[in-house]
Amino acid sequence: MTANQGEMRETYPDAGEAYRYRTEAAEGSLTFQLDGGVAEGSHTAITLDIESREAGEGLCRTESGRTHHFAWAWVGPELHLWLDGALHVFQRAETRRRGRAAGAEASEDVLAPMPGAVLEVLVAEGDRVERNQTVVLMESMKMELVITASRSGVVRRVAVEAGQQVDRGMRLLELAPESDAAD
Amino acid sequence: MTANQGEMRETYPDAGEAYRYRTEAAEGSLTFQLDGGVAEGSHTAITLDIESREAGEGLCRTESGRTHHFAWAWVGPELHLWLDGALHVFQRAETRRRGRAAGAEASEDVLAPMPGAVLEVLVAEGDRVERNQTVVLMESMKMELVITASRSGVVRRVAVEAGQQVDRGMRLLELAPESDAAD
Amino acid sequence: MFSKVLVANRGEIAVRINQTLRAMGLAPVAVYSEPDAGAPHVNTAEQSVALPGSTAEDTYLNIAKLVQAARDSGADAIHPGYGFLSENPKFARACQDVGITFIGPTPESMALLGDKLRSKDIAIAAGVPTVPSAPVCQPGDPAAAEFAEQWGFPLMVKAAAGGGGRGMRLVNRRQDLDGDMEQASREAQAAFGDGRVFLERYIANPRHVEFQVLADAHGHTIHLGERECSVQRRHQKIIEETPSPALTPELRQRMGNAAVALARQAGYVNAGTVEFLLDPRSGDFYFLEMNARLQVEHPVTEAVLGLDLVEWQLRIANGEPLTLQQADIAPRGHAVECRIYAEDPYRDFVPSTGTLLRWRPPSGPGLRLDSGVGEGRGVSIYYDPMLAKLIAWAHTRELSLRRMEVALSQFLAMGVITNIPLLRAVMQHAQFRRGEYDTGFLEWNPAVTRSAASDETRTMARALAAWAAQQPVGMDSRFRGNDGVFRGSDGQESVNPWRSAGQRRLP
Amino acid sequence: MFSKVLVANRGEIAVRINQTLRAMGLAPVAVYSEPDAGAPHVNTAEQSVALPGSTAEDTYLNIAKLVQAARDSGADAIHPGYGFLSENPKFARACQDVGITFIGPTPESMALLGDKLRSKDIAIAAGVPTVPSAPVCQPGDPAAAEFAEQWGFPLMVKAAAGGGGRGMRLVNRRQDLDGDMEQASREAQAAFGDGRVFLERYIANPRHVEFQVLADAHGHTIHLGERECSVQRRHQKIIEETPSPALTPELRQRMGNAAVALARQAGYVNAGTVEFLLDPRSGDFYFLEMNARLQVEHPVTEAVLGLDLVEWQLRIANGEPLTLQQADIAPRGHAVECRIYAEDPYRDFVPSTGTLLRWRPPSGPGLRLDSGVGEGRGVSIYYDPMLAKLIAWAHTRELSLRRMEVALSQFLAMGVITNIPLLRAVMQHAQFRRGEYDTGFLEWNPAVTRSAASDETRTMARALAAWAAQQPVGMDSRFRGNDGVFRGSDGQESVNPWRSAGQRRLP
Repeated sequence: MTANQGEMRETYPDAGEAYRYRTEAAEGSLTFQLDGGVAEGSHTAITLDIESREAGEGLCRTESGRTHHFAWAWVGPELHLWLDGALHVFQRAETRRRGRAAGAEASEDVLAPMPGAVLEVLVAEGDRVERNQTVVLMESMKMELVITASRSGVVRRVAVEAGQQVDRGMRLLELAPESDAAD
Repeated sequence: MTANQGEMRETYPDAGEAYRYRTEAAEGSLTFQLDGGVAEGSHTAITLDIESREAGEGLCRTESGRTHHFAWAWVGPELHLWLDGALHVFQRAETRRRGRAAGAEASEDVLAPMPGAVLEVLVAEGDRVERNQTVVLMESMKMELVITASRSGVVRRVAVEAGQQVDRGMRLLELAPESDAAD
Repeated sequence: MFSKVLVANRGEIAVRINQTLRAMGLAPVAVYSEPDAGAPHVNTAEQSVALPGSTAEDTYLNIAKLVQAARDSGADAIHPGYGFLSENPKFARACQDVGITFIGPTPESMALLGDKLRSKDIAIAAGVPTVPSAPVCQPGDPAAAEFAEQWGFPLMVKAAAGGGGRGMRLVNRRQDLDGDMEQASREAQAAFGDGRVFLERYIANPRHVEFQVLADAHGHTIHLGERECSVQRRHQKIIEETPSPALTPELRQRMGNAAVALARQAGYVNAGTVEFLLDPRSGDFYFLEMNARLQVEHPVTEAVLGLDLVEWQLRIANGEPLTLQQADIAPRGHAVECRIYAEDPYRDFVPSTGTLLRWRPPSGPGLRLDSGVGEGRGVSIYYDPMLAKLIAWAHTRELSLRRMEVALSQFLAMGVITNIPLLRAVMQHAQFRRGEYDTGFLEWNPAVTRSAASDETRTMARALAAWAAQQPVGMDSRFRGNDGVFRGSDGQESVNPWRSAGQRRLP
Repeated sequence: MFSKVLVANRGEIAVRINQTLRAMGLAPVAVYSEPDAGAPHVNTAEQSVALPGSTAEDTYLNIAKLVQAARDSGADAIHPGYGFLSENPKFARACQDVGITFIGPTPESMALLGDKLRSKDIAIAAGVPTVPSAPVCQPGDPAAAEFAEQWGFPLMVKAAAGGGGRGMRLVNRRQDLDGDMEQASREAQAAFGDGRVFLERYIANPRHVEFQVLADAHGHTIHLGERECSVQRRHQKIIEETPSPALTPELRQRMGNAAVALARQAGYVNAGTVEFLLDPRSGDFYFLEMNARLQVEHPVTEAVLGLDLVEWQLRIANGEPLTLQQADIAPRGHAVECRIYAEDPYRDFVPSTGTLLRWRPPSGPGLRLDSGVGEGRGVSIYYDPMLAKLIAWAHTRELSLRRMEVALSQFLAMGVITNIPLLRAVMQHAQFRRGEYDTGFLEWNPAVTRSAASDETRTMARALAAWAAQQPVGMDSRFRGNDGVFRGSDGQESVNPWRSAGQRRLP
């Protein structure tokens, strides 16, 4: 019998709050128990038989005998879990919190919400922008995307130029930290 | 431009003699040249463009523009190469020679020629056997296999028993080294 | 027949054309951009030519490079697939000019049918019903106001040179008419270099039903039945089926005859598709446009008829007579196609990029997969995010939908987000199962674009995530000898930094 | 209809049965031995039961365990697939005894048809030609000598309870007759617990042509056309096709009628196959045996008829009437099946075991894959080495063979040796292409069982091997984030002991 505990957060398909859990594993069987009331839903515990021989792929069986095919892979800090045809993405809660804490202290980035091409950058370094002001125009899959500033501040850096192809999550602009702006 | 050389041996589909080769690589292109007359065949040199992005898989193009899909994997000391639907197996010539040399000095094994079940072991440890004497009966895919000794000698060890499942290449018996037998 | 055919395309359609070419004993020549090096459409060709560049403009849309590649490789014909240059008369003409056969209609047919107004005139001349419209007009034109007066709002403003939703706008109120026309004209000018727009009556919630047509160069034209393509997201089809649950035999016959009449009127040669809007309440249908090329969804027609449309495209382009008669066209069973996109069905269909860490499509009775990707390959931002098409056939509609649903639930794709759960939800949807749907299906049923995981499934997913997070990150078995020992490239054992991911049961 | 069906099998046939069960809305229950944990036939089921043990005897052949698994899981029917217990009357009876429907014929039919002599009597009673034979006799019997006198040598000695080539011997000379009969009898006793043997005339180089039969419980029996299975290795079929190139319409009708008459005479219910030997020179055919189960090669029949044989097996077992009439059976096009074995075609078909380091089957128009394995899975010594079946359909025989050949050349399987190059060589063989072959095909054409790599191909392979040997042994991308950084199970970066195997061009 091996006991374990952890804290995770779902990020896909629905982003959820972090939850704590405990697991107990013995003889090919895993009991999972939500620990603390942080996660919604009526099912808080489950026991599964798990069999896994190939790297990243396995099969689990519930107590009623129902069989489910699953696979997993790490994509950066994300744990992608495929279960019966659907994707579920998790992060360790610590990872996410660490990322956030670091972000709050540093400058704030305006990120590309999807892959595509930059049509136009409407601001320059040093410009003062207001919350919801349009800062970049992008085109992606025949759609025009209007990228707005999430807060007021000063543009510290412009990271892209018109015509450039960008990936999802790529930094378009950097806003100076709040403290800088307040100075 | 990177030059390289080596010595290899084909083991599948046709086992061949070892051959030496030289390669020169530059700008996505590989020139291969058989070096020395050890390998048969009229084609002794070829130049290929090679593109490979996925692990273990790629595409090559001859000077005439013909495109070939290939993949490779190491299976133990064997390099398996898949090319347009057919398998070719190679070993580094050194590897093979090392294995052989070691074998000659040590005792000799009688190996299972294919996977299957041991039906009967006809000899016991310490028995003297003659060349071509039947030592083990196996069954594999509804066929009975008669395993004979490749030389005269004394059975040093019996490694399997009746009813046991064996894999290809698994040791069935060990014959004492020639020198022992001669003593 | 040709001996070597350059396929001026990429992805699943290029692979699919390669398959037919090779089965016919013709050598396919692939072209590929830099991100497509080693892609399946290159691997399945017999010869290949690299096109320098990454964007579509630099590669698959570059007429000069493509024609040069065909000449360099000795190809005597070019198949354009769909999309890219498939309906570009200049490309067809550039092929002609150097004596290379373009597999498709003449440049003249393409130009004619690519113009929404001229193609509408052809339909009218052929006696095919069209959506009532006003001629090309300027904002403020009395003809525009008159048309609006006659038909009321909402109405559509469309680009004459249009396609793909550009330069198209729904006008809801009289006071928006001039502004919307101006905006559409600007968009059309930017997109097509042609700012002409016209007004059209708006058909609310139609069904999209199209007829496949084959015509040879000797004046023989037939249709191969219909495809219903009403499940769309952002005006793009995602699910297609044949037969359409909306058609009666009588309506099928009338629409099929209309499609053939139109193709004849246009002097059309090769495979083409006549698209109609069908008003399911009145049973009225209207000509929408004719696509002068192979259609994405052609496999459902192939499945019920047992034909190879690419084979027929080649034979027709080679001047052979179409030996099929209309009476030979007897569909068997039902087929449905799902387009597998790398996009997030729960976030407004945002495209997803990444590496396909897993790509294990289902297989079995009644299933066909046309795929342009493979495990380990990257999905880039450069091209259309369609990864593959899955086609399910069965002798009844109900069984083909269920086969599709089961197959989707077994489709293991990881590394990018796909629309597979959405497709599965549509297959399970009661309205879709009853065949009662129109082009507004996704808007009427927003629940389909939300995750439907039950509490139990979520708990199971959490449990498996907790379990998986404790597993060592293993090494793939293909880099391990069969004895489980890791070896370096020299075949010698090496230290394995992770525990073996081989045989293992829960700890 | 049943609600839950236990599939008492493994590998591709269990997966294939699961697919149909799920498409029909029935829950498949898988059983599996220890080596089969997590195998595709378990993954595609809705429920599963582990059978302790590894050998077939301990698991898929263990009647008590299987019946218990069905009861424990609440299954109301059992599908036996082919092989294992599919033709075992005791198993069918054990199912009946606990009120579980056995998907197949009655135990009585099975017992009757499993006995070579009794089934021969049925054929004779139905007016179906059989190979002339002597009744069961002992070595030294005057009846044996008399029969040999009448028909000459060579002749066959066969086990009455026989099957799979056991207890079967070709007797070449008079002086061997008694010895061969004794030996066959001993083998038969050992294999079946029944030492009875009989003599039969030897038909030299026949073609193997079989007819698929469907019969419901209400007395309605039809046939679904033939399959030709003459390409065999060690008396086991490896390539099957329909229609047979050996049959004229007239012969097809006569043989089909004979198959139906025989099934009727046997009171047969469910799907079965009547096997014939066909003498291609005389056009005479002889009843060989009737297989009281689903056949490995059933997909070619499904491909040309657009039927699901497993669906019909279930409907018939459920007491439903067979609504198909003989006149409805109109094959369309041509289908060929290749059995993909883990065996070495160049070393006497020795089975090969290992881990499937790569398993990337081809897909596309006209292709169907029934597979029981997946990448990363082990191929063990415990069971039959058949990995999968590839089926190609096209509207002509020539095109279906070429589709198959192209698909085989694209079938990427590594880690075990497979027979794919042999299958490909057969598809390319002029005799096979002309349809002129018999059960001796591989013996007449030993070149097919030798590697046919050209000098140029060998040099290319050597060059690629030299190149590959210099490459680092990479890590699979699925364990790497999309940014190319290796991460441990905690998502943190970790040291990568090998260079990235990602984007790379020659050195």
